[in-house]
Amino acid sequence: MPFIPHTADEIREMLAVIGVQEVEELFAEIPSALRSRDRGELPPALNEMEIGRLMRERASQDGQPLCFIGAGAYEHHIPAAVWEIAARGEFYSAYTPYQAEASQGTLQLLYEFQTMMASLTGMDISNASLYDGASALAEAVLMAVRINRKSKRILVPATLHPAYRQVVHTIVHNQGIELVELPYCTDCGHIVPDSLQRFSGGDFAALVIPQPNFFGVLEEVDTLAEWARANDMLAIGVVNPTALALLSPPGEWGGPGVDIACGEGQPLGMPLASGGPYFGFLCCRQSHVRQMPGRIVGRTVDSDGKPGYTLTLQAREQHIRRSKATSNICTNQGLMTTAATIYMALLGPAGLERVAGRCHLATRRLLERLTAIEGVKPLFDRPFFHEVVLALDVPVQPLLDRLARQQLLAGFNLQKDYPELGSALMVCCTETKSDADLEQFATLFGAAVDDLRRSRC
Amino acid sequence: MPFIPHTADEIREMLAVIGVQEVEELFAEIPSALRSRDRGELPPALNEMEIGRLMRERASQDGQPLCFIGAGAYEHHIPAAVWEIAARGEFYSAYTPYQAEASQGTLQLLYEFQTMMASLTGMDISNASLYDGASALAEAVLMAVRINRKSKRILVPATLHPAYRQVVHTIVHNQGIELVELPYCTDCGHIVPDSLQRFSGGDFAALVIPQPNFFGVLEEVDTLAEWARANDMLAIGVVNPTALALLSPPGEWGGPGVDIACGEGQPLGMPLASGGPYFGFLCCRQSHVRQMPGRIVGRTVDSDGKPGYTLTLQAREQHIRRSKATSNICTNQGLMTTAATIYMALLGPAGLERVAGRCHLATRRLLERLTAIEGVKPLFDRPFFHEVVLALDVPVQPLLDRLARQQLLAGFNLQKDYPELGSALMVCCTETKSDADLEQFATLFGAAVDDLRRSRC
Amino acid sequence: MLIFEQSRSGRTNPTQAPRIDEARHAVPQRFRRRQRPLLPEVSEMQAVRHYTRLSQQNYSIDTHFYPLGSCTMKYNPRGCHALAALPGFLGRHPHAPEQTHGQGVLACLFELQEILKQVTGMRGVSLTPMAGAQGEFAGVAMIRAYHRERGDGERRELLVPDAAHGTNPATAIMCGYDVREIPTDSAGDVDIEALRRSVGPRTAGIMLTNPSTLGVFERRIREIADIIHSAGGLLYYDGANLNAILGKVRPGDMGFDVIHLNLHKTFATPHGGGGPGAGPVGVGERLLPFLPVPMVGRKEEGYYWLTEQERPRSIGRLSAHMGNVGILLRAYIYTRMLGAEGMERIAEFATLNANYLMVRLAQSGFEMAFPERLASHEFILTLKREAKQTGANAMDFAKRLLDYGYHAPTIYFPLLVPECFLIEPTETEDKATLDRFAEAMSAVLCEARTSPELLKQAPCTLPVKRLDDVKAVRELDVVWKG
Amino acid sequence: MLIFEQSRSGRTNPTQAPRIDEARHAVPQRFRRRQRPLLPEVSEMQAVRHYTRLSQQNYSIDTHFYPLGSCTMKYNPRGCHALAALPGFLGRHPHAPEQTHGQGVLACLFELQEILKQVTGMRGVSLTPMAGAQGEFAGVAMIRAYHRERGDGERRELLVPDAAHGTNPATAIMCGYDVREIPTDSAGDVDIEALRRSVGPRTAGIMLTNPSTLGVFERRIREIADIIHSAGGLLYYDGANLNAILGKVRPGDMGFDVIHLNLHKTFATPHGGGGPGAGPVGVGERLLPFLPVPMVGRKEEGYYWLTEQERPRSIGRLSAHMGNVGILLRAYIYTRMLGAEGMERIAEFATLNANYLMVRLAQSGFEMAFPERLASHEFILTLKREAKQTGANAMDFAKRLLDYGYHAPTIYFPLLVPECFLIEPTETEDKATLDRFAEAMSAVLCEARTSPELLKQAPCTLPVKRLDDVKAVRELDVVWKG
Ligand SMILES: Cc1ncc(COP(=O)(O)O)c(C=O)c1O
Ligand SMILES: Cc1ncc(COP(=O)(O)O)c(C=O)c1O
Repeated sequence: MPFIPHTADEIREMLAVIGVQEVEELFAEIPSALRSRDRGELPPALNEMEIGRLMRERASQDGQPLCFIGAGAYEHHIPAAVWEIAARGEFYSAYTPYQAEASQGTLQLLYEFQTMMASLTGMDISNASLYDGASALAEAVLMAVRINRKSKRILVPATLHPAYRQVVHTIVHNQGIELVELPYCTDCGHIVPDSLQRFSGGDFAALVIPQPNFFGVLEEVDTLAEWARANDMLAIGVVNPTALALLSPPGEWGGPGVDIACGEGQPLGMPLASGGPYFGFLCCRQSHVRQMPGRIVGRTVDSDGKPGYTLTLQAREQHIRRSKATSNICTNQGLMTTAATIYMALLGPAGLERVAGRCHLATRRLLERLTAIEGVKPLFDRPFFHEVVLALDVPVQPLLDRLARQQLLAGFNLQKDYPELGSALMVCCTETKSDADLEQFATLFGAAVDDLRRSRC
Repeated sequence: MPFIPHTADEIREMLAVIGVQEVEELFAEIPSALRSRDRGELPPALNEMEIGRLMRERASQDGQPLCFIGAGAYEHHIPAAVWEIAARGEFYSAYTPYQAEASQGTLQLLYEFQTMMASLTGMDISNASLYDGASALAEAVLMAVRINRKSKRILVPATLHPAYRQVVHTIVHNQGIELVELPYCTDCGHIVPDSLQRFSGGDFAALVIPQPNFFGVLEEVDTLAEWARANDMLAIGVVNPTALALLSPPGEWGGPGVDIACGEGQPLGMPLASGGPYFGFLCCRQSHVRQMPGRIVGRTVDSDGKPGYTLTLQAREQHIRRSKATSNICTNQGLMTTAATIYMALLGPAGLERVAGRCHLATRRLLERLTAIEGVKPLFDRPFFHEVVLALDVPVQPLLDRLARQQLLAGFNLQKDYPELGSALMVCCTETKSDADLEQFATLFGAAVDDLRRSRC
Repeated sequence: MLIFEQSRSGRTNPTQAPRIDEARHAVPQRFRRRQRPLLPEVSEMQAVRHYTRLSQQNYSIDTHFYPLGSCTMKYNPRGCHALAALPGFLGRHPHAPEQTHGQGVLACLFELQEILKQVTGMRGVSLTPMAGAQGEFAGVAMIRAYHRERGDGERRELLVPDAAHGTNPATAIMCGYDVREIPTDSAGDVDIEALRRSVGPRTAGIMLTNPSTLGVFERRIREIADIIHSAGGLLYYDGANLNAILGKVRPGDMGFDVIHLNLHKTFATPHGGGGPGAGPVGVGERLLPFLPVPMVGRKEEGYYWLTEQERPRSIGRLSAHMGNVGILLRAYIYTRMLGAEGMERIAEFATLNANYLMVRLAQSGFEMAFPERLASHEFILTLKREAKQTGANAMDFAKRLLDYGYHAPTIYFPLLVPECFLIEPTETEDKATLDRFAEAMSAVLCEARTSPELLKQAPCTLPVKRLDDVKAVRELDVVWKG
Repeated sequence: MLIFEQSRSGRTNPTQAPRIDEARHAVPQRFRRRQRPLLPEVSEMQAVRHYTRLSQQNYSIDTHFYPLGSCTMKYNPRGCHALAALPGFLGRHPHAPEQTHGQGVLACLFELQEILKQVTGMRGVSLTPMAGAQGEFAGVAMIRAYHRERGDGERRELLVPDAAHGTNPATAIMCGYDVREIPTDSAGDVDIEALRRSVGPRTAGIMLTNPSTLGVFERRIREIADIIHSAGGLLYYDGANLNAILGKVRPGDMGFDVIHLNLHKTFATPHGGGGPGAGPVGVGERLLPFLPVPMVGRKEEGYYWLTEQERPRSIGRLSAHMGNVGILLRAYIYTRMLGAEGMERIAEFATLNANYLMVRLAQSGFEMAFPERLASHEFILTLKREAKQTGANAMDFAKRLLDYGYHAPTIYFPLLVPECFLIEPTETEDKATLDRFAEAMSAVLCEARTSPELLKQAPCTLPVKRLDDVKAVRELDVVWKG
């Protein structure tokens, strides 16, 4: 029996101890009218070899194209050691570290994770992960409304990842929280500080500030954070952790920094994996810690006075506080933070800085090559980070489809989310792309643009 | 610096403690005339991402064809758990367990391995591995000559794996040991017991008995083992461990069994990997244990009387006995026996029997399909195990080349090693081959044979 | 020792850092970071050694028996992990076009949706929630959307039994509902009279698990369903305990309108020291339009994503992409290795193990919370008497078990059973392990009677002794300051 | 507990067993096995748990400092493992045709041959030997083939210094040679006068390591080479200590004719709890034709195997296929990650670490075997005085170090230094680790003086206490009988 160790003799012995004849008797309390008669059409059992073959076929069906899509998920080199260690049974198959003394491995690691994330974002406190970047922002919004009770309205720029805006809406609107859109400049792809004027003095609990924004464009974060503070709103930074190796951390924006910083942890050693599992991180000022959702690990001592680690401030959590908890989150993305911690330890500050630098350099080089192609221009003329929007004189979708068949995923089509931008394609380079890859991209891309243009005249 | 943790400060401090100015001074005892001036043309350092890309390209260059070659290396399903555990750092990166107390994991596992192998072969004793099947046989031959001092001649059948015969010759001939070839019947592909007559009473230390033999054909092992005993020779069995789940173990051949049993451990969880690392196993009767080469683990007790494990009978080994050792072997194939032990534990006796049964069944089915093709006949009419020789009416090499280009490795060409057999192709099926694979083989094969035949007329 | 304490300024790890052959990457000064973050500067070997050694300080399924009630700590097959980690799956960008570069993974997800529909008896499934609690959120949000669409906006109250898991009331609040607690009767069932008194025009629905967190099957479930439905409410099924009934009885057949599953419990995906999991939701007819997106559809040309466009009444998205795909793949592989019979066997052997262990512990003198009931896949004992007699409470018993090499059962949950142990052995443990665990429990009981200080001081064989949780809160130290 | 003690008759693990849909597979009765072998009958989880827990009972590089002299226990990069385990490499059958299905792996092997030629200064390299000892065998067999081909069959004697590793004399014997030991002088060098007296027409050659197993560089190596060469013999270089001189001085330039390398030492492939390793051999001009096959050649169409056909004077094959290809790939990847500079840095930092630790230990009062010499990548101290004064000998010191969380250095080797510790820290350890190790050594020394019984009873913190080796031999128990 797959995964069941019982022998016929043992089953007999066990039933005898219980004092029943058959296993079926153990289900006697289930009203028989409810019992499933029909087994449905579940497929028959496969052994590991058979399912292995099926899965290998399916995985290879999905191919390994050259991928220049970013848009919230980034292909980075992941050191082999990261998952070799994170997948060790002791990390992989452990539960939440409720029994602290039997979970010092996970707990110490999380304490190190919190320290790394706090330092990366420049914030005082980090929790031990939320589901993903988008839901972390939703939690940040809820947190902001709990802290700044003056309003249930949140100012959210249109340059924030569209899916994040959708997720936040899904999660917060049932509590009567309203997201108010802050428009952006379609020429430069960011929030023009002057445009804030008309929201000044408004009734908002918080301003969300993405850096870089969805387009890869750098926002004037210092000005935005200052404006929020001046207008009695909390500031919530949404950041890419790789970018933070180069860019000023939210904890320092506009001087004292934001109140809450969050984002998607995927770039820190998570494979793309069709979108998950990734993890959301959430950091805040010390003064907000009791409104923080999610688990937090603290350092303490044991009865000999020896340092040790344990879950702390659990009174914020659902298993203690139930309906008064800061969030309903229970299971989080623990294993992913394990991987992220090992990733950050292997890279170190200099390594992560080089990753960010290389990504950006590669994107600039790609931009140069692509804009040398007729009909391809940069859409925005603003500083950016490792992601850039191109204006094309041919329609984007047919171009992408065609290149996909050539095993090149050439970028993210902005048509659906930002129709006002016209034929706009967002491309992204990471350190995984060699000069030869850029060359190949430019060649295939140039040919495809040409062809498409010709086929239209 | 790749893999070197020293910082500039630390280097300075360390040099100061040593009392030198520069690292270079530590090489002062090397005569300067000898010092390498020329660095050669080593390629520049690659980082893990870069070498990863190169290796992935090379690995995919080698493809993943459908493979029906056996000839001493067999593609079996390897449970995922096998290498997930064997590759854990504590097994993977440990040294030989000379410090027993700090190596109980490896030592207990090896004791379990020895028990499994002894039971599988039906012998009293197993060592903890040798390099591979071929070199294990060479060690068995040396062992036989040490035990049976009457002769330095060994009777080796032509049905033994040709590479094994070559390896044994390479290793033993410098000690004046001679391998005498025992011929086989080209009609039935095995040693006809009657043919032994002319060697009876001869001056031989041992008879080597392969089961199944190189052709997959089953030898009359009982008769052969009895004959050896009757003629005052040692009998050395060379066996496939998977086959032993179905076939009678060498420890029982001809009643009391052989003196030494050995073979290639690869089928027990080792990937094909272009030929290695695999491992050789070597088992013997209790009375021969002091002539056994290689490491042996024994069970003993600690100072509290608690059971524990340690390397034992080390006085046989080179690090103690030096020139009087039973072999020069030191490093063996430890990690592979780790994997094999886990493999055997996961399969159990019933599982291994099913592997053997399924392999054989698949080969019989393949044989049926292939011999339905015109011009394809079984060459030998004898019981076999999971490998079978076909007689073709077209030349083998062009056929194989053509099928290889179609991603089908159709078998092993016997032309080079057994020219007397004519156009003979040896094919092998394991449990990894589905009915659809057999179908595909038969279809491509039939078409290719046809074509070749036509192109010749 | 912390990784930071092994750090030395200036140490780098070039094998893991990309090459930068040009300094042109700089971003304008005003955006730039001024001070490097406090990440450790260690060699690859130092990192490997540090985290390998840390891992050894955990109890886990791969190393220990882990009878943690409500958590279903069963074996996580290594094959699921290896196959979900195939390069084709790991390398796929979430925005890779599914027609050319996603049919493999979408096929798995589609089939998983179908399988989960089958085993739950629901009409539609969305896989996107990233854990049980997010599944609860999705489920309750669908209930809310349903009432809202019907113009039934006055239903502002969700009923939750007092034994419910903390995520249930917390979720209700997140969805903007008020929570009304329903008491449990002395046999562990919902107090039906109290329930009748609680329903009304404000009732949006009820959140239940069955078997409940008390380890017993709610026998009058159809009656409860009728009460709620007649009052105009809907029934939510918390699937955390599905392991108990897989293939035996389906939530859809019990009358539930919406359900979440914890794939990291019933479907053996690993808990990873806290996550990730996956919490797919299934619904009956009424809630079908509201399922969260994306989902996977199939048409002739192949599989495709169902988004807001195809499903405009959906409650929306819960994650930036498609939830925890890697976890869904693991669960899919597991279901395929089980097949139809394997599913049912889970419930049978989980139940056999729980009842066997319950009887063995009862025979050893432990007091069961519901002695007259059959165990489901788990059961509760109370150490109330022992705590009174010996001074050693459930926490002390739990800590002492760690010394015996067992992870402790769930303690102090559900809150209504004093000094309780919620014990769930799961189907993947063998009889010998249960026997040894029962012996260890007896041994601890004996120690409690003769030398309770052993329990009070426990654990004494682990990397640390009993930790000071109060100090952890009072002198909050959650970020290393060097 | 042994895995067999967890076995229950009749338990199976169907997920890992193939389907048999027909019983037709039976082989004739007389060939059939009558009784099933004693393999354990356990569930997948039991096997996983058992072997995971066993693994935790090992010291290893990934968990502990391992200053085991002569063994070069350096970090084994995880990247090498992951990349050598790519499916294209693991799945390749050794008889897959190299033209269509092998150019990838052959390219790596060819380049590795070239790299090893460069770093050793030799003219040709064969990768096939499966460990150092098999490399030694190949090397000495080549020397023998060379003399034999020249009709110089009277050369029946191989010179081996008394400090040599045990594999050296054992190999000489396996190749049919007589061994003649050469003494070492008090400074740790070969006794040149004794050497001169030993050479003659019976001299086939000499086997040397340099730096020697005494941890010092043989300064008069050219003189030794001249003596041997003038006598008509050849020089064999045991490459186990190559870590000390990589990029600094090449065996070919010292005058050696043949060399083996231990890729599992110098080139960082894992020791795997005893193996596998790889022991490629390199040769100068004279021995080129004799290199063992297969080797990898290159022509315009691509890479191909060089076999007996192309190399008829080869000493032949040493394994059924091509040796430990998986290990060769790991070493190849490692060399590519190091590059030219990285190679030389190995020698520099291995030497720096050894000399630093030597000075620190000398300062702590330990007695060095060769105090006037520089350490190479390793060094020797003798505990002769301590053994005499305290009764605690090198073995006791070693066992006590285990309690401090360090693997013990190599003890009682080389035999000529009494009560010795052969200490090799390798370049991958950081200064802080060396400092802590030095402190632990001092602490043990202090314990030896004040309470030597602590050492005699050590270890006391490991899964077992001191094991009874004598009983293990006297009451041989090497197979479990149940
Ligand atoms: C009964 C019950 N409901 C809900 C949950 C929440 O599920 P998750 O942790 O996946 O969010 C749990 C988890 O422990 C549970 O036991
Ligand atoms: C000096 C020396 N020579 C030879 C060898 C033998 O190498 P292997 O163990 O790879 O066979 C060793 C291994 O320890 C060694 O240290």
